Parts: sequence; C-alpha cells; structure tokens
Amino acid sequence: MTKEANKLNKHQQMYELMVLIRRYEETISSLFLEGELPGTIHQYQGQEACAVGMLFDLRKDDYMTSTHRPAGHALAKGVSVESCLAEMFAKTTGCCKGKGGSMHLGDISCGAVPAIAIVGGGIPVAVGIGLSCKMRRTDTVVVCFFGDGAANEGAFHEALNGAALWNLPVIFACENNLYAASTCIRQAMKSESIAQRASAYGIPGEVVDGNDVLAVNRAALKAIERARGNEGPSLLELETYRIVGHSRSDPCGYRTREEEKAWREKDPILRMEKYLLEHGGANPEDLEKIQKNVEKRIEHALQEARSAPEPQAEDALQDVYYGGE
Amino acid sequence: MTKEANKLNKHQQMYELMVLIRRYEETISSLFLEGELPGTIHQYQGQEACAVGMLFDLRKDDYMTSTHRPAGHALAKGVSVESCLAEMFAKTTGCCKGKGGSMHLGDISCGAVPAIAIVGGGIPVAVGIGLSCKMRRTDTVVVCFFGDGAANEGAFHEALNGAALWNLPVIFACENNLYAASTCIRQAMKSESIAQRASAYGIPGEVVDGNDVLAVNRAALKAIERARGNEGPSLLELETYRIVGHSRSDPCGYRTREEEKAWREKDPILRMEKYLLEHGGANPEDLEKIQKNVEKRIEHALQEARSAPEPQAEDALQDVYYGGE
Amino acid sequence: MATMTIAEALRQAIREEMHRDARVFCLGEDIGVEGGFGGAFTVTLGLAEEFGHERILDTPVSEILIAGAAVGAAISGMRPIADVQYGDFLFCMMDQLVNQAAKMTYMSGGTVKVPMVMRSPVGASTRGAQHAQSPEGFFTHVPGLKVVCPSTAYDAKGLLKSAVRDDNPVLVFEHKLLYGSKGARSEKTALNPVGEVPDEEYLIPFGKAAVRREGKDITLVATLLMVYRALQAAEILEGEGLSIEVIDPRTLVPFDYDTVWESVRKTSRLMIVEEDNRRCGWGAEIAARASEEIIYYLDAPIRRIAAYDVPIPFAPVMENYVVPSVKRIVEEARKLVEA
Amino acid sequence: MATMTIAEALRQAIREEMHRDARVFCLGEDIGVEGGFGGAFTVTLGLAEEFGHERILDTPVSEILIAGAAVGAAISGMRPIADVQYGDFLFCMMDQLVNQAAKMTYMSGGTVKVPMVMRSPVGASTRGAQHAQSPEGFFTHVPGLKVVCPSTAYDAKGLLKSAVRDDNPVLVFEHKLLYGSKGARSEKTALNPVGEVPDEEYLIPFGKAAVRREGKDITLVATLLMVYRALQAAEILEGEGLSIEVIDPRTLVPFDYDTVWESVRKTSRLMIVEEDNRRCGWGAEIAARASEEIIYYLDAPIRRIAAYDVPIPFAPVMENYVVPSVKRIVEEARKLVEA
Ligand SMILES: Cc1ncc(C[n+]2csc(CCOP(=O)(O)OP(=O)(O)O)c2C)c(N)n1
Ligand SMILES: Cc1ncc(C[n+]2csc(CCOP(=O)(O)OP(=O)(O)O)c2C)c(N)n1
Ligand SMILES: [Mg+2]
Ligand SMILES: [Mg+2]
Repeated sequence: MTKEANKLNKHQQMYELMVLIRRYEETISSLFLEGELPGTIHQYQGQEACAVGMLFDLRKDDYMTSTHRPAGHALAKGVSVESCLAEMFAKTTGCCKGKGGSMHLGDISCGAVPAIAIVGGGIPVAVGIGLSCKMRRTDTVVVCFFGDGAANEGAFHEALNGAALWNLPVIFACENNLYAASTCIRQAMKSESIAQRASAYGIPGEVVDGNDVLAVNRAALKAIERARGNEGPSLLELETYRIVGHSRSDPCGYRTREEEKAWREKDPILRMEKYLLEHGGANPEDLEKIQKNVEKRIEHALQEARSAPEPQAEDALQDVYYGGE
Repeated sequence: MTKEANKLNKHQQMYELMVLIRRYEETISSLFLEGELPGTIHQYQGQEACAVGMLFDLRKDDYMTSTHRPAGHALAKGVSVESCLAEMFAKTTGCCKGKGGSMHLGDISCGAVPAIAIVGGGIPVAVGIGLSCKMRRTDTVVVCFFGDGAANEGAFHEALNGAALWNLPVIFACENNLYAASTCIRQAMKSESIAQRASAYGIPGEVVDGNDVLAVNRAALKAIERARGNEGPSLLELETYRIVGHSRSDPCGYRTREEEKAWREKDPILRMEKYLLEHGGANPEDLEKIQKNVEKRIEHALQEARSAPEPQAEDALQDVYYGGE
Repeated sequence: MATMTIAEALRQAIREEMHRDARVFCLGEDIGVEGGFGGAFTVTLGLAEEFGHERILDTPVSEILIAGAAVGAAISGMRPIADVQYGDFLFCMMDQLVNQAAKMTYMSGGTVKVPMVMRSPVGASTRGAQHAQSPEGFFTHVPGLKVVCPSTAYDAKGLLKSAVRDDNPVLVFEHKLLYGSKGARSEKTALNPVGEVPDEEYLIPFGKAAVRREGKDITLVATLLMVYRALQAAEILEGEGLSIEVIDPRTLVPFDYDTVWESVRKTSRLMIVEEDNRRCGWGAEIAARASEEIIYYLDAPIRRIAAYDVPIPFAPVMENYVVPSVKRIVEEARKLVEA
Repeated sequence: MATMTIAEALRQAIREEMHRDARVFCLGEDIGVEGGFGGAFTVTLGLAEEFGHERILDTPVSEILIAGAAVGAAISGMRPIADVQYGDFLFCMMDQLVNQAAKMTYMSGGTVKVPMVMRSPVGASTRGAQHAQSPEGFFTHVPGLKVVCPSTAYDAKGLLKSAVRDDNPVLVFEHKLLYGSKGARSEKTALNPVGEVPDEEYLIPFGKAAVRREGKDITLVATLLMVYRALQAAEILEGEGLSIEVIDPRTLVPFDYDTVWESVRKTSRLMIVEEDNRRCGWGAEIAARASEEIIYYLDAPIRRIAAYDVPIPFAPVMENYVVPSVKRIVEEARKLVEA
C-alpha cells in the first residue's frame, strides 16, 4: 500500500484494491494480446469483490490458498503488484522467480501460498495449513479459494470432511461464477447450491452475493471470527461471474450475451463506487484520485517488470529441492 | 440354488441365503485359522441382511460392485459357493482362477464385478456401469456396495455427483457397520448420517435397519424400481455391524464387549428365524432342513475346492491383457 | 487422400469409430458443450452436434469419475473414449488407471475385459509445471496398460482407431504442440504438422515402429514432438556428414524392439530422445534392454536425452533448456560419434 | 546396543523425533486409535498414549486428505509424517504427491519448503494385486521427491530420522515382510530380521549405499526384501565358487552411483534385483546409467531381475514365481558369469 492509500478508510481501501485488481488484469490482458507475455492467462475481472471481501481483514500471518485464476487473490493478500507482474513476464524478480507462471502466483512470506492450478488440489492443502495453525497454537486462519467446478472434485469432499472433523480454522471460499471453463454449473451438479453441501460435513454453509464486497466482507468476518475462536470451518459460496473469458482468447460461445450483460450491470466495482458516493461520503474526485493512484502503481510495476532481468536457462536446474541441494 | 431351495418361498429363500453366507464365512474362518488358506480375510458375519436384502430381487443381468469384504455380496448375487471357496484356496477353479483372492471375489457372468479392494474405488466404476446400462437402453441396474469408511473417499463424492447428474440406475448401498478398520465413524465424520449426504447431490437418501433383511429388501425394491424406471440413483445407508474382526485375527480392542453383545442380539439371522417362526408360517424343522441343506452345499463346495488343481507358476504370466495377448 | 492436422485426424477417427460401433462414446470435461471448445484442444469439436450429448458426454471437473466411469462402462459392454484436459491431471485419476483399469482383467482370471481409451495431451507449452508434464513413463511402468504416442496425422487416426478396438485399456498421449488446433485454441509455439490421410479406412497395429528417416551412423528413437526435433537435428547433422536413422516407435507398450535392434545392429550407436523426465523414464527401459540384449553390438555408450530431472519451469528460456532441443540433440549426437 | 525389529526401530525414530521437535507429528488411518493396531503394521503402536491424539492424528479413509494435509502442514511450519496403509493406495493421493508436494518448492522459485515424510508398506504378501505393489519406480521418476528403502532396523531408524529432518518430501518404503510386526499384525511368510541399534542417537545420510557383502565376481544391487534374497543367493553361489558383492543403496533418490560404479569397475558384472515391475522400474535407470557411464567396464550384458510385468497374482505359487526368488537370482547369476 502506498502512503496515500493508508489515509483512506476501510471502504475506500477495499475499493482501491478492487480497482487495482481490475486494472492489473486489464493490463495483463493487453500485454497478452500484444504477445508480450508467454503462456496463458485466466483472468479475474468481475470477481474482485470475492478476493477483497474475503481477504481484507486477514492478518499478514494468516494464510490463503488459490487457484489457476490467482491474481485477485494474490494482490488482495498483499503480494506486490511488481512481483506479480514480473512473474507474468517470467522475470527473476517475479514472485516465483519466473519458475511458477501465471497460474502459480503467490508469496509465502505474506501468507499467499503459491497458487495451485490443479482444480481442487489446493483444498486439502488449506486443510493442512489449518491443522498447522491449530497445532502450533496460533490464532491464525486460512482462507481457501476454489471455484464451482472444484466443488465436484474428490479433493473437496475429503478436505471439507477433514476440516470439519478436526474443527480447523479454515474458511472455504467457493467462488461460484457459474462456469467451470465452458461447463455451466447446471450441467455439473444437481444440488441446489454448493453451500448446501456444508451440511454433509456438519459445518455451516452460506450463499453470499459475491459481487457485493460488503456482503462478502461481512460473511468473511463472521467466518474468520469463528475460525479464530476455534469454532471450526465454514463454507461460503460467493455468487459471482467472470466478465471475461475462461482463459486466453475465449469467445464465450457457451453463454449468452444477455447473461453477460446482466452480470456486467452487477459489476462489483461499479456497485462499490455507487455505494461510496451515496453512503460512503466520497465524491467523484476521491474515486478518481484512487484510480489515478492505482494507475501509477501499475505503470511503475510494469516498468520494473519490463526492465527486470530474465532468468538464465541453467537456473532451471535450481530449486528442485529446498535449500539449494 | 438347489432344487429343494426352489420350493421355498421368498422369505425362506432369503433366510437360506443368509445362512449360507454365515456358514460360508464361518467355514472360511476355521480354514484360515487352521492355516489352510493363504492371504488375509475380511469377513461378513453380521451383515448378511444387507447383501441378501439388497440383491435378492436383482436379475442376473443386473450388476453389483463390491469391496474388500465381498463374500456376502458375491454369494447373494449368485456367484457359486464352489468358485468362491476355490478362490480362497487359490485354485484354478476359483471365480478368479486363483489370481484374484479373498478381496476380489466376483463373476462377471452373473453380474458380480470382481470386488475392488481399494476403499471407495468401486463407486465410480458402478457409475460407469449405470451409464452403460442406460446407454445400451437396457432396464438393468447396478447395486454398489461400500462401507461407512468409503463414504469419506473422494471417489464417493465424484461418483454420487455423476450418477445424480446423469440420472443413472445406480443404487448406492452403504453398509454402515460403525467402523472403518479400527476407526469409529464418529472419529471419521461429523455429519449426522451418511444418508444425509445424498442431499448434496440432489438424490434421495435413507437410513435403513441393515440387520432387518425385510426392511433392507423393502428399501431396495423401492430404489431398484426408481432405477429401472429411469428415475435415477438412490443412497441407502444400512445400519449394521460386523460381529467379527476387521480382518484376520483382529481382537477388536477398539470397541467394547457391551457394544458387541448388543449387536449380537440384533443378529439378522436370528431375527429372520424369529420372524419366520412367528409370522412366516415356518416351523423349527423347516429351518433345520434349510440349515442342513446349506451345510451340505458347503461341504460339497469344500470338497471340490480341496481337490481342485492348483495353478501352475507360469500361469501368472497369462491374462495381463484380455484375450490371451 | 486428404491433408489434415492431428486434431482433425483424431476427430475423424472418433467419428468413424462412433459410426461403426454404437458402443463407442466419449466422455470428458468441456468436450461437447455447445459453443464450447471441443475439449482443451478442439479434438471433439462438432461431434456433439453429430452424435448428441449422450455419446459426447460432458462431465463435471471430476477425474476420478471420468476414469472410473470409463472402467465401469467398459466392463459392461461399452467402449469409452475418455479425455483428460492435460496429462498432469492423470494423477488425479491414478488409482482408477493403475489399480482398477490395469488390474481388472488379470484379477478376474482373464474373464473381464476393459476396452477403454484414455486420451491425454502432454508436453511443455509455457504454462508452468502443472500443465506441462509428459507422464508417459509412469504408464509404461504399469502392466495391463498399453501406451500410444502418435506423432503424425496418419498415425493419430490409425492408432486411435486401433485403440478403440482394443479390448484393453489404452492410453493415447497426444502432444499439445502437434495438434494443429485452430482459432482460439491454437498454440503460439506449436509445430502443427499436417499430413496426408487416406480416404479409405485403415488401422495401424500396435507395436510397429515407423522409420522416419534412414541412416547408418546412429539409431535415434523418439516420440511425439521429439520426432520432429530429431528430424531437424538429423538434417543439420547430415550436413556434417553424419547419417541418423530416426525411429518413431509409435507405441511405447507394446514396443517394437525388433525394428530398433535391427537398426542398432546396423549403426552400432543408440540414442534415445524423450520429453519425459530422464530418471526412470521409458528411455531408461530401452537403454536397459539394450544393455541386456544387444550390448555387444554397441560401439559407444548409449546416449539418452530427456527433460532434465526438474519440474517444467515457466519462463520460456528455462523451459526450452529443460526440454530436449534440436541443439542438444545435435550436440549429443556429435559426442556419440566421437565416443 | 539394543536388538530390535524394523517396526520397533521405526517407532523409536518417530518417538525420538517427536520428542526432539514439537513440529513433528504423525497422521494416517488407524494409527492412534485406542485398542487399535498402531497402523497397518504396528509402527505407531503406543505413540498416541505417549504423545496424545493431536500429534498421532487418526484420519478418515481419505488419502487425498492425508497427503494434502501433510503438504499444507509442511509448508506452514510443521513436519508431518504421513502414513498410507499399503503402497497401492499411494495412487489415490498421487496428485498431491506428484503435482503439489514435489513441485511446490520449484514452482515457488525455491521459497517454499515441504518437509514431509510419506511412509508406505510395500511388497507382495499373498493379498492379491491391490495390496501388493512395490511402487518405488513411480516415485523415483518424480523430480522433487526423495525415495528411501530401509532394509535393516539400523537403517530404518537412521534413515527415517534423516527423512524427518529433510526439508523436502521424502517417501519411505518399508517392506511388509521385514517389519517384524508382532501378534495379530504379524505376517505368515515374513522374514522379520532383527538388528542391532545403537543407544546413542544417529542419522544415516541419504545417498550412501551399504555394501552388505563383499565379493569380486558380480556386483548385485538390491533393496528391501530383495537384499535378503540376494544375500541368500550369494551364500549359495559362494559354494559354487562365485563371489557376489551385494550393495543395498538404501536410498533410491538420491542414488549412490559412486559406490556401485566402484564395485562394477572391480567385478565387471552388474546385476539388479528389484521387487517392482521390471518395465521402467528403478532398475532400468541403473542399467541405463551403466550403459551410458561405465559400459566399457562391463564384461557381460547387465542382468536385471524384477517382478515380471504382471499385476501381483493371489495364489502363492504364482506370487512366488512373479517376485524374484532366491532361485531365480542364483540362476541369473550363473548365466551372468557364463556370458
Ligand atoms: C484437476 C484438474 N482438472 C481439470 C483442469 C482444467 N481446468 C482448468 S480451470 C477449469 C475450470 C475450473 O472451474 P472452477 O473451479 O469453477 O474455477 P473458475 O475457472 O471458474 O475460476 C478446468 C476444468 C485442471 N486445471 N485441473
Ligand atoms: C484406498 C484405501 N485406503 C485404505 C485401505 C485399507 N482399508 C481396508 S478396509 C478399510 C476400512 C474400510 O472401512 P469401510 O469402508 O467402513 O468398510 P468395512 O471394512 O467396514 O466393511 C481400510 C482403511 C484400502 N483398502 N483402500
Ligand atoms: Mg467457475
Ligand atoms: Mg465400516
């Protein structure tokens, strides 16, 4: 956070963070289209309220696990824009030194576990972190992100059962954006909701408007408090939408333009803007200032990333084992 | 079935089948203790009502999948006593030609898929069979057995979700005998029941007295009818108890003698005897005759198994690929 | 004769087999969704329109279900072609492949057959370690499985058709950079060979290698993308007066040792190029077999080129280094003749 | 010095490490249940009484959870020792091992460490194909994992302690017929070697082979149960005037090539005996390396003895045939010197 940002109140900070994620992703999108970035991209536009609402009140020593769509989570958990962008450029200054890539953003020093791109693969890992938080007698907690698609993986089932059984400080945050790649959730499960599955494990489950950062944050605070108070895990289903394609240049032929339009109208950032203007005591200039500030940070990170050194080919042989063996 | 057996009415036949399973397992137990059988054993005493109640009304062309504790399922699905016993002796006349062993009893020609000893591993296989039943436009169904322990495997979750989604003719029969090896179900899950998990998949779930063969059969008939009528899968949780150890010489130190006693009093065979005598129009001689008949069948199978040829060492190299490649 | 990409050839094979045999069907993630991708690399594009959603069955993101359902359907009269989006996800269904699919026929004393195909894209394509593995070596290690690696459109079609007709579980590994997938699903760094495919029906039997280029100084065995790198290397080496025989085994299990050994008896030098990690990969098996069976014919130590024993790194400069390059093949070949 | 079984030595190692370091804990199925077995082979018997159920953590039958929880705990400051009841069930958690545990350090650019141990009984013991595999070769193929195979009580203790202190994921394969588990959990056909274990603390470093028997005619490399079969074979062959050097590498990754190559330079003959399936097993890697690195020292083709490439059959007569026997080792050794 820059100094200016720190003067903002909580709601303004949340807004700033959402704008940062949005602008970061838009920047990535252009860079990718211009052929500046290797690999593929899975973007987060439209879901910013989930990451920000869930993570805003976490402490640095709390943990977070993420997915193939990690940028929003990473930025909201405090991974620097610089190191995320540099990772996308596959530079040595990247948060994974150019070894991870777009699907593995993270920085363990701020509790952001390098993202796991195996759908569902991070859920049991989060349970292990919760176990560790508890066994080490800390009051730290872990927020575990995954998508609607991941809720159909066996890993989801085993993990939620384990966390429930051991009463662990894990907050399962399922971002239900209605699709797993091209597959609509209605073609992937018959149950009414994902939150409802919580009852199969004897833990609370709740459906939350995932495009309302304040609603997400309220639910998160409740779940975090539960977890810190040793009252066990929760499952939050955040209803949201990615307003972009699944990956790379996805024409989204599997969904309708009407549906997209309806969700664009529920854009979490516009909603928060409206809220700030109407109830948050902000005026348009305040918001513009925030946006400009974000712009500057991204500009700066972009310059840094561009000018950062590339790894050497032989660096590939390092880091297979920890500690330089 | 012998000719005599065919003269029995349905309830008497169910009783006979339960007695057959019990005597078969007791025979195995002695043979094993005497060192006549290789490997290990996982026995079914106490759970006979589950196998018989579930399978009695299946047709030969219906399917069944089983577990590491397969004898009751195999016999109730019509695998011959001879071929089961011979398999335990690792003879060429065994239902798996001595290649499978105690945990893999089955005979595909009567719809009994060779049992799968990976806990939970058979559940998605049953879903594939259900898919095949449906795609081939048959009205056949599949009964899928597994234990309370298996309900915590990821395979359970993925499979039930798939069967529900595709509306397949699968009857999931979870034999909840309270333990997974030494682990009590209360130490393995927090949810009230396993049946309750059905709602996570949008299918019906029901808890059934698994030591009452008539109750099991009623529930089975309902579920089978649903499945045959293309109304989709069901989950039945059969509450039961293995009155023996988990495997081999298990002293059952993890459960109390009182608990065992209480369950012995609910012995499904004694209960059926009582029912037949009080409401089924049978007299003690009828039951004795049935028992003697069972005894003869087992005697006969035992003789056959003992005198059957052992495989040759080099037979081990056959059957890796189908059709003798 | 028509000219087509590997993706198109695979699609044709599936279409023909589905027309021929009502028991054949496909299942996997995102394979038949309307307006979707036709699988991660367009292979099943348009097939749902032709065959309906029952036979081009979209699944949830549930790999255990995909493999288990394939096993179950196969043992009860169907012939499934299952699809996993990236080879790395095979590990999510490993129990079903290793413990169920591969062992079922054997454990049943030969009475149960498991005619299923598991298709899987492999190879590094700048996506990082979890979308890059070439896991062939895990599966060649499993008795009861067959392993197929088509590198041309002709082979892709003929081998996939054979796989569908095989009564055993067959894994078909397809290389991401060879598909020739078009439009949104195309790959920046892809090679995308197109090839001729006869109009008449044909099958390619398993266990018959293809000699891609004849030569007399070195026998080089390679599959998938490495076939093309080997051929490029051979071209360069030709200029230096070195003649390389490039053999594409096409199937790793069964493996055509006859053709390779025959070549080695001629060249006296063996080189193996694989994209899978080196340690305990399938290349090790070939080298081991050579050391057991034809060691007296070898004039020099065997040279085995493979991905270095590291996960696949993201940065292209590192990825290119880890995966065997044309340059590395050329250099190793030079060393081999100097030995 | 105390004399003990391998199960006891492993238990002691766990106990000492748990006393030494509060971050060490165990998790697995049936490992700490009161009145239970102490795991499938008694290794953790009594430890729950000593350390409590939080640190000897019983899990549901959920292998993905076990492995995933171990990874998660390891990356956040704990040092888990996870347990899977039979090696065959590792395939149920394969994604967590191959894609998460093994790749996490690398994908994070070396910033995340994954200090976890995964213990697993292996070997055939007349239970049929799904409780019999020796899956070492799958894991030696994975960059980022270490693979340990203790065959004596002394090694079991020293290696397990080193595994616990290693900052990387370590798989420890223990042989069912070597544990010396007592009472209800004992094995009919077991060998159950007991061995001396010092009273003082010691560690055994990874990558240091043990020469179990010196010899000059053949270098024989074997692990776990096969070490004992090799020693018995060597005894028999001694009578025929053949002198066998038996080397137990103790860890397969890292592998002590120095010791083995030094021996081969002396004997000029190499034989590898493994219980894992032959095709693409770890024996293939050693043979391949030999064919690359010391081929000129070899006076005869390498001989690799392994389980035949079939699932493990149930009938003892067949199982005994498939797994390398003393007799087969003797015969192969004779052929090797005749070659
Ligand atoms: C185990 C596994 N299976 C399949 C994939 C391919 N894949 C990547 S993202 C994705 C969809 C995931 O959907 P969801 O969990 O809803 O997350 P979203 O993409 O919507 O954020 C799939 C199938 C994968 N990465 N891992
Ligand atoms: C995947 C897997 N994990 C562990 C085991 C070892 N194991 C065999 S039976 C068993 C308990 C199974 O409990 P449950 O499903 O309730 O069946 P039950 O034994 O009570 O019939 C366990 C853990 C196994 N066979 N497979
Ligand atoms: Mg989604
Ligand atoms: Mg049970």
